[in-house]
Amino acid sequence: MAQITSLREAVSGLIQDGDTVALEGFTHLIPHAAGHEIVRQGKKDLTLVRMTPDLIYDQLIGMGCARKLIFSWGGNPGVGSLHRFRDAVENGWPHQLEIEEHSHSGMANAYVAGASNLPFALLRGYTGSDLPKVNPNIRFVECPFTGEKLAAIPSVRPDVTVIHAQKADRRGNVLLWGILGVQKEAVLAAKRAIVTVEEIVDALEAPANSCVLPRWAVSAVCHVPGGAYPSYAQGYTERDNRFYKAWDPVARSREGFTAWMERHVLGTEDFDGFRRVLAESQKETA
Amino acid sequence: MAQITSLREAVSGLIQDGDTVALEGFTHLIPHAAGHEIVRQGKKDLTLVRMTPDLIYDQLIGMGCARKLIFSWGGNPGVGSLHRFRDAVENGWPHQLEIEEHSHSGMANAYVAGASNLPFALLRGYTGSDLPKVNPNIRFVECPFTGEKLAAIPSVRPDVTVIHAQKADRRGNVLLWGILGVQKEAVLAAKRAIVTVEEIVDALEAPANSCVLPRWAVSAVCHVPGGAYPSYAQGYTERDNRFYKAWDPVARSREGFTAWMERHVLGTEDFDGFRRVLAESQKETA
Amino acid sequence: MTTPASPTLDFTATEIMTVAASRLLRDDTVCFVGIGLPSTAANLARLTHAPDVVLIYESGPIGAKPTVLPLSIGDGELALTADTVVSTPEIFRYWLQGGRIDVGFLGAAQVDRFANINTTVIGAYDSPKVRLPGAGGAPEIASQAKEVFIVLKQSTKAFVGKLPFITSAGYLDGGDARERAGIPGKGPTAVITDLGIMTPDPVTRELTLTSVHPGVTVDQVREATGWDLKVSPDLKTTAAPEPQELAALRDLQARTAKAHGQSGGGEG
Amino acid sequence: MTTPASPTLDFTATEIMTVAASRLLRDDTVCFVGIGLPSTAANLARLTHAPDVVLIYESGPIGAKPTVLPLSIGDGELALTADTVVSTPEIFRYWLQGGRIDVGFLGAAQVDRFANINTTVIGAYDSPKVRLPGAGGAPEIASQAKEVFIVLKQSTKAFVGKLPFITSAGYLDGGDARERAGIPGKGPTAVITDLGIMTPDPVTRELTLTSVHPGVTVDQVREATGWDLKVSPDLKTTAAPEPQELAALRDLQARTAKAHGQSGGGEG
Repeated sequence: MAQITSLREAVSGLIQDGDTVALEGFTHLIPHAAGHEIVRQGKKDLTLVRMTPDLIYDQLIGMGCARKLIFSWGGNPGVGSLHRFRDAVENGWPHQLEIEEHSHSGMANAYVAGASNLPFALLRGYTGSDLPKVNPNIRFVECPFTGEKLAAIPSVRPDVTVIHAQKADRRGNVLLWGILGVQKEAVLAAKRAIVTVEEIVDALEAPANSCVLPRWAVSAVCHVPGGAYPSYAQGYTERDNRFYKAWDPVARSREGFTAWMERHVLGTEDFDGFRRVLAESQKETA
Repeated sequence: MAQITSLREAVSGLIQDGDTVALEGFTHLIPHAAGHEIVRQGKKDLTLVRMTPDLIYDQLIGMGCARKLIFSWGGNPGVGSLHRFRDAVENGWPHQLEIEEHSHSGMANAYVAGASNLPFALLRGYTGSDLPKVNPNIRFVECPFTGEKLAAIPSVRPDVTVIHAQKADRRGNVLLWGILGVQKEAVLAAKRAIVTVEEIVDALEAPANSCVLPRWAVSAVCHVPGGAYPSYAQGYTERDNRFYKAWDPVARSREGFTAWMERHVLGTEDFDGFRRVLAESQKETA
Repeated sequence: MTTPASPTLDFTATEIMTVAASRLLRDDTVCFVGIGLPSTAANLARLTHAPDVVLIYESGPIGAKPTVLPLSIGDGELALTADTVVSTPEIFRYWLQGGRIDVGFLGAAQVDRFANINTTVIGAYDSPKVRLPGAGGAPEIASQAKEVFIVLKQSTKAFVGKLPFITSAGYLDGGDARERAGIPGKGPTAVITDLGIMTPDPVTRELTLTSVHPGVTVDQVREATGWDLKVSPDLKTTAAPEPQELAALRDLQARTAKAHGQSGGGEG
Repeated sequence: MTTPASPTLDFTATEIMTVAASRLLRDDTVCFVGIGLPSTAANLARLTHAPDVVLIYESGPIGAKPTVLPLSIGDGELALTADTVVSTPEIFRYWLQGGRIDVGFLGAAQVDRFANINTTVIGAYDSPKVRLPGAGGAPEIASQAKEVFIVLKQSTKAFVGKLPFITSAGYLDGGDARERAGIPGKGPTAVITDLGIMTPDPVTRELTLTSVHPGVTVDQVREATGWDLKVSPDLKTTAAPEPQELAALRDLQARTAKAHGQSGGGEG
């Protein structure tokens, strides 16, 4: 049953070192504030799951929070590489990072299977790709009716899923809309779920058949307006494309990255603090 | 690509004798007008698929259109038995009816698998039930990761799916809302799809993330206001509960049923005609 | 309306069955509701002691709060009052199979001494004496809800020693047969009838009469049961419906009758 | 802006690549669009000769009609202009795997002579020289769309004789290898670059240069290719962009730059 609480409390109470954690959001609604809070609290040995580990995971990986990454596309969308992710994979900095690599279809199906309490996902996939050669978790099963060979991959069942959404009501029911990605499945596949929201309202006023996560399917709801920044929340904020471009030089060097994280994340109390310091540093470079 | 056409043309052009046909709608949006048109055109040897073969399939079975029925719950909701369905199964009238029987979960998963172009559906199901003893299409597979035993049933892949929806636009894009049942999956699992609608509008004005079937996923759109009667279309019509109750005595005897179908369905040109004659016969019995 | 449970009582046998069933639902419970008696009992709970019970119907509504009882599993009232309406596959896949249902609330045509349910056929499957509607959602509700309540009227036709067909699993052959079959949920923890309440013996899992409704004798219950019904040494008498329970139930049924021209629903 | 394809021409190499790619999309085609160059080309087609092309993005929008180019695969503009937005699992399960996509429009880091795609690593998988972003949606788009167009700039780094890693299948080892592997879609029917267009030989399935862009020589294309590129005996010269094509493309990019402060997107 959802508790309405601070993000600090939610991360500290619900995410343990060693957990499997999925922070989801497909370009839209990426829970950046929660990612920062995980960094601030120095969580360790996490198995991070995410279809598109973009800046949010570049930061978590570069800060040494991750032991393993399960993913399907790791880049800075529209810009290029994730330098911290690459440094971890290519050079083992700050430490070795185990990777389990899938296609988007595989990951999406694995979340669906997790939400459905199935041990594996069944799909037509990976045919002709070298991915099954490097990922022993891509196997093949036979249809008991036609004999066809189909791909099978383990379900994703995170200990904790974290998402950002537009609205919650005062009881903790959550509404999101627009580009939904795999968030509903990621929440329902997880043992615990943290949702940061743009606003908390008296009544959701959800249209028919919209994406609602009832309060009893969520562990914590945290009011963090703008908490997807530099990603966006449709109807509330715009994507800051400049930030994505500016991230590229920041993350290129270990020193530059570390200094940036120390000033903007470790040196701030919360996401509001981060936004204030970021505004200052953006003024400096402008 | 959707053609906007008459229901008569759609049924005559798209449904062939011997086809596997799913008319779906979960209490809400049952395509009764289309069912009548199938009866009027004397379609034969159909494999009828439907989770809840209620009055619409009682009529098709009693009129001899069906060779086989794939289903999970066959009753008159809130009233009792489907007498024509029972007479076919218990006594082979008007001829033998082959049945393939599932649970709702099985059927729902089989539609999902069909829409996903998978040969079979994977679910946790049927455990402890006698259904697998009487349905050879319920089998079990092993998880290649955990060794767990899971149920497997063949996908539903109809030749034609028929549904009723609230709205289409002039290009044939379809919008439905409220209780959605398995209609989207049933349409996407099928080779061809017929949609009857309450109204055809200039613009759908679909809310974010609503259930839209794009025109290129639909074969024919037919304007049949009230075409779900005695079922309903939320926002347009109300369910006629009296009709469901009145059906029970009509369908109890072969003679009563046949006379009713001859007068109300075979003796009418189309669904408007049916509604007119029904109003007359209701006045007589009132 | 059925006949009064006893000439001296001011409630009917159906009313106490419904009230007794509703009392088992606790607040904040997530309940997968069958249409008919289960739906009446679950909504009564919501309108009395369990305002935050979450009602899920297999047609798709999650968190339905109907003001009148639905006559069908897909009444518009369920959609209009729900927190959200999802597809039927999603209900079965993410919410039921996903392990998020606390209580499955089922009706039945027949039950046996181990609370297995038949809703398929009377007689042989291939040449049935009576073809019943079939499984519906029950096999997976019975196996995957964390626990199950069954509500039906008691008679020797309904309470039979051996079922012609097990549609939905209770405790199978009793003992640990259910666990051995790998069925996850706890199974039926109560069968509520118009005469009393039966609960499974903790070891044998055989249904045992643990409560009789006011004005009902143990012999009456045994006579309405198709096997030699065990009776708990600790037999209770069900508390009579409180005035506010009865008032809420009758209001609900009056509203329903006014809206629909009949009182609320049978199977399905 | 890249350099002009030739000093005497009034369009750039990127522009003719985009225009040539866009021309391959026919009206009413259902197209699964990758971000970056494929998205630019697909939207140009929609704004010129194929107003009813249906654009599907893996983030969920179906029938997107953006007025400015998306910089990310999940831009709000895609959602706001779409016929509907579904979940990402639904995109991959019902629409792509369901067999409803006519054309998959992909970018790539590297392709080989049989139009296989690498977007995973340069070097060994376990100790990569360059770790690329990875598969994304491409393996299943490449196998399940009815046909595939690949658009990327031509260079010996990108067009390599043997890929270090096959992320997404083209024709595998050529000939009928793709069919033998049980891959349903027809595969890549065109690779469009800034220099020309390559299509698979009908028998060997080896990419063959079938068109060079105006001002480009065959030798230039061969020099930019990491294997001994076959040239069609029937080699064409790509028609230069029509003024209305160029105008539409430049308008689109100007609107995009104004809205986003940059022109439209790279991979991702």
